[in-house]
Amino acid sequence: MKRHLLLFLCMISISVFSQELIDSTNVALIDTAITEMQHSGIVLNVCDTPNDDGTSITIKWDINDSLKGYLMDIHRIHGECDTAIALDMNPEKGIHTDNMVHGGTNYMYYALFKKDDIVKKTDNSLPVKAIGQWFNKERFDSFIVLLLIAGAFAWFIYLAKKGKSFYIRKIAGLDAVEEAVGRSTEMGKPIMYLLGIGYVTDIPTIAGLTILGRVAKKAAEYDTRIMVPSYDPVVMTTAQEVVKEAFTEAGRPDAYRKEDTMYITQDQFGYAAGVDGMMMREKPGAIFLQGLFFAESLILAETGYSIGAIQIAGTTETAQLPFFVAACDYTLIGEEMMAASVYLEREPLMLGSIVAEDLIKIIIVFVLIIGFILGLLGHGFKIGFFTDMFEWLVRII
Amino acid sequence: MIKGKGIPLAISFLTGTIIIIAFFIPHAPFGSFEEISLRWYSIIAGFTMLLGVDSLLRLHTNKIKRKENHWAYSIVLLFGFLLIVIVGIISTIRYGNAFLTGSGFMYMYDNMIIPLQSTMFSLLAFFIASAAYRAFRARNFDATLLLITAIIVMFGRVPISEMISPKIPIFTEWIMSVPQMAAKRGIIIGIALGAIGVSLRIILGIERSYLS
Amino acid sequence: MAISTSIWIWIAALLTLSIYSFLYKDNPFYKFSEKILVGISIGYTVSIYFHNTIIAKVWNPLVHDHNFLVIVPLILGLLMFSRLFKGKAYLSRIPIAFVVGTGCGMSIPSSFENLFKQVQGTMPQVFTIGNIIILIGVLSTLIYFFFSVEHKGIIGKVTRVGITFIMIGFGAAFGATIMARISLFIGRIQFLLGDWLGIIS
Amino acid sequence: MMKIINYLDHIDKRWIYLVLAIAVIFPFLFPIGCPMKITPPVSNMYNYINDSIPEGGVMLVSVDYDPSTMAELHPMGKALITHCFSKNIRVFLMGLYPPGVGLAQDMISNTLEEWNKSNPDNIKILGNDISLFAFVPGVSVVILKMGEDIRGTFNTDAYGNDLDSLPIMAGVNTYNDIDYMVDLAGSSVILSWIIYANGRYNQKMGIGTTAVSMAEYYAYLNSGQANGMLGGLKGAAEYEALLIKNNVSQDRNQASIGMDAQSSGHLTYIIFIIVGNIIYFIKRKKEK
Repeated sequence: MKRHLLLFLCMISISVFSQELIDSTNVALIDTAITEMQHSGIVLNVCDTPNDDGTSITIKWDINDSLKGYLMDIHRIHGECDTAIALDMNPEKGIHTDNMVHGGTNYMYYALFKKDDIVKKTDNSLPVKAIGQWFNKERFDSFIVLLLIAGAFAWFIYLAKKGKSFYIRKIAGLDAVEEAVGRSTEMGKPIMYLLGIGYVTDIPTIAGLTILGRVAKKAAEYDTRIMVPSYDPVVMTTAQEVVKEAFTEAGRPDAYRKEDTMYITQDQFGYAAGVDGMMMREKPGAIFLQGLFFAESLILAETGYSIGAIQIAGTTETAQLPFFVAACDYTLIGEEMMAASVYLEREPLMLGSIVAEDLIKIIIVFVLIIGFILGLLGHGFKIGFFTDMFEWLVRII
Repeated sequence: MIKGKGIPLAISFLTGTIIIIAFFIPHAPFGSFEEISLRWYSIIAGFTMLLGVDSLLRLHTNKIKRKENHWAYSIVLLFGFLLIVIVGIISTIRYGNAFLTGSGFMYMYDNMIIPLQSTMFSLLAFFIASAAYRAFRARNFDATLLLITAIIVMFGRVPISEMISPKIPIFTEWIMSVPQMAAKRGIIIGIALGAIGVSLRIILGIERSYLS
Repeated sequence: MAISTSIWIWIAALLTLSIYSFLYKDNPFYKFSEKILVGISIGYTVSIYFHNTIIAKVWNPLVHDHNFLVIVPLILGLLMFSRLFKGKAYLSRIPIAFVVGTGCGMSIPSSFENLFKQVQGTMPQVFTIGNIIILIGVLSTLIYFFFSVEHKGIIGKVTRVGITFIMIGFGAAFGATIMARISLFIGRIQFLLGDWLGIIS
Repeated sequence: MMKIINYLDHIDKRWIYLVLAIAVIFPFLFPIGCPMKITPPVSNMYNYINDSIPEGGVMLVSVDYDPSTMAELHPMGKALITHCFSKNIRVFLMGLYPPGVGLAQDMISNTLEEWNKSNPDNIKILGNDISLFAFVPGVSVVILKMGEDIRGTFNTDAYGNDLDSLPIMAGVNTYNDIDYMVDLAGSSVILSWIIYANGRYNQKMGIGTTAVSMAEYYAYLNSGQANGMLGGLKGAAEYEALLIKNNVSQDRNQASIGMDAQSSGHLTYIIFIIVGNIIYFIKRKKEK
């Protein structure tokens, strides 16, 4: 992504830049006419920029001490047209990319090195064309991993479709859902479910919404109120639908109360204050905090603790997790939260995808162990062969 | 048909897969897909934000109309909103760019948003104090470990600890750069895999709660 | 230094104090400052969005470059508002699907980069006890996140080590976060006592 | 006994707030002056600026934070600018996000006023010795573009003056002309600077970041991608201590005083956690 952005911006900057520089280019050329032109021993190596869409050419040259203190101009020749593509560069970079070329056309390049009134010129380079590539070789490793992951996903989903059942380990915080809902019911108190301050497009919010579906179903089965104060209007309407569907699934569509999923305000601390007030008034027996939380996490968790509710929290924000761990009864940490919907739903296809994730983890564990052993033998015991193997492994990663 | 989830699911599938494919193919037209969809993404996602702002403003105008409790504060909120927008427009006209230093817009930013926001966040220092006293309990082994580490780190990061023993800050740095780093790496790898998992489930249409 | 004579400093100081008054109890001063903060900051966010996105990515391409393709995201964005109309809310699924789909598509390659970076970072170039502990920590934390294996026997013991690392990590992050919050409070005190009252220099 | 425990357990929150407020404000009025040990990442940065940048050299400071982390990062910027003034190094400030530009402006007016008051024989002027680039959206794109052409990237300074008209710009075109750069930020934008400015253009750089983010950047110090780091208020305080030690500035500054307050604040938290848990355990024992 950054590559493309960069390319795009370089193009803009150079287009703006090159127009402005037409006059100064002429000046530079006049200079070269007056002073005696020396020949420089430098050779420009030009080639198509690899792994791009065919709109750039890379120019390289060797750096040596004879260039110290010189400034460098690079010119592109296309037919009769001689354009300066870079002016007054420091030659020590050794590389320049020309992003203003058309694919499939032949170009030649030469450079001028200037210091005071000495100007040295290189020979014209060999003609070169920019060609777009169909595969980005730098991303070959990512491609392999993608194939692996996609393959693992496909395989386990296929197995799941064929009826194989998968095991999923106990997640304490999720087993407590039943207990929390049950206890709220016994005490005759409502349940509160907070989705945090994310939008419906944030992955943790989506994970929170799926967990909400399961919790709401439990609440419907126990015939307990579930309140969902929301931060964002789209999240709110989505949550309404999710709760409604859950109540219908549980066979209690009559018990669904739309007004229990309400909009508070789209303002971080205003939301925290609003929810705080609601907690103090309604005294929920169980509070779920599942979604994207930031600084308000602590305010919410502390109030929840002070009213004695069972609290089950979960987020991917590592800075907020410690507060949840310290103040809540159960906390879903990072990936646990993303897997929670699968855990609660136990749908075979979803289970398959979790097993696939685990397979990748096993591969990572092995790579780390192999890397460690190679590193130990190579760098620790200085065995050249293993050093090379280690370097190779690090490089491909 | 249009009311169902079919079309949206297809859109998620197509956009998701095209972007993944484009990641590996620099050749036109794929090369520019990522950049275009990123631009579109920021335009559309901005509307989600606008929708929220719209709801918020609507909530407060309704409060004023119905003269609900504390409706006067809603006027304050609307006033603040209109004020900065108007100042922003005036600054844009006068300076060509509202973000130039010295424009009224930046003046409001520097002297109202900066102090108010940082004060608001600093309130958390107090809430943490009360939570430290009332809610952070060593209720089990994990929580105990967490609190002890927290105490060591808090203590090791201030100069007083050096007066007691110069080893304390060194130990704190070690906690930060070794066990902390290890746990963080593990969690990040987990989250990255989890995100890939959720993304694939969404692209493949297994996960669809967000379309409710 | 003496007490400030700048009107802006007075405004900032009074707003700061009225926010702190909340610690005693909720009161009209706090409510006033809080509402003005919300009003101004959403106004500011909207202005930023307008400047950085609408002008730079919609208006300029449309008017100067005649790139009419940007009308598509504009319409998709407007569809988001169909949420507000009963019976038409389903239309908003289309932009949501686009945004979620794009987000997921982009998160996969960027998650890869994250993965590679973290794995590479764990491969030690030099052998110190610290590096070995990091390796053990990463492995055990990772095994804690295994979902398809029961945490019993050896795996159970390893995950126990993993959770220990996680808790130490959280404790450290916790301490660091507290440090940041108190720094903010210190900043405000410096402003009140220094810039405003001029008691300290 | 149990009565006290019960009282402490249900104590009004406001007493807790009051104790914390007193603990933090007290050191401002009656400074303690904790001794400061200078850590290597800080002294490395100080020494580099002190010894390796020639007189008339150029330093760039990017202000990429917002008010929420300003208390930690603002003093760093001020200390760096004061140091550069004393060595007659030209300082450029910039911000990749709009808030940063506002904060940088505040930093400039503050340091200029203070410096010119205490050093009437070496007056520093905006536009000659220090300058602030205009805000340009694009973040990593801006970093990259600066490697090609700084004037073309910004065009004007933040006050609307044409860059070509400023004396401070003499000979400044790309990163090659900048001797050192420090990024002050509490977010991952530091990585963009490391990857693009250092990685692609070999810009020598240092990091100034919050206490929270410090741990993330050790790796880049080890690898040499950055040669110094200021972490949190403590990093800033250490830098100030170095300035005082070398007679660049006379009195203890913002961060150093803040450090006393930070110490007593931390101790208060620790006491709260311990007392709170003692109460918790006594009550739990009684309940059993």
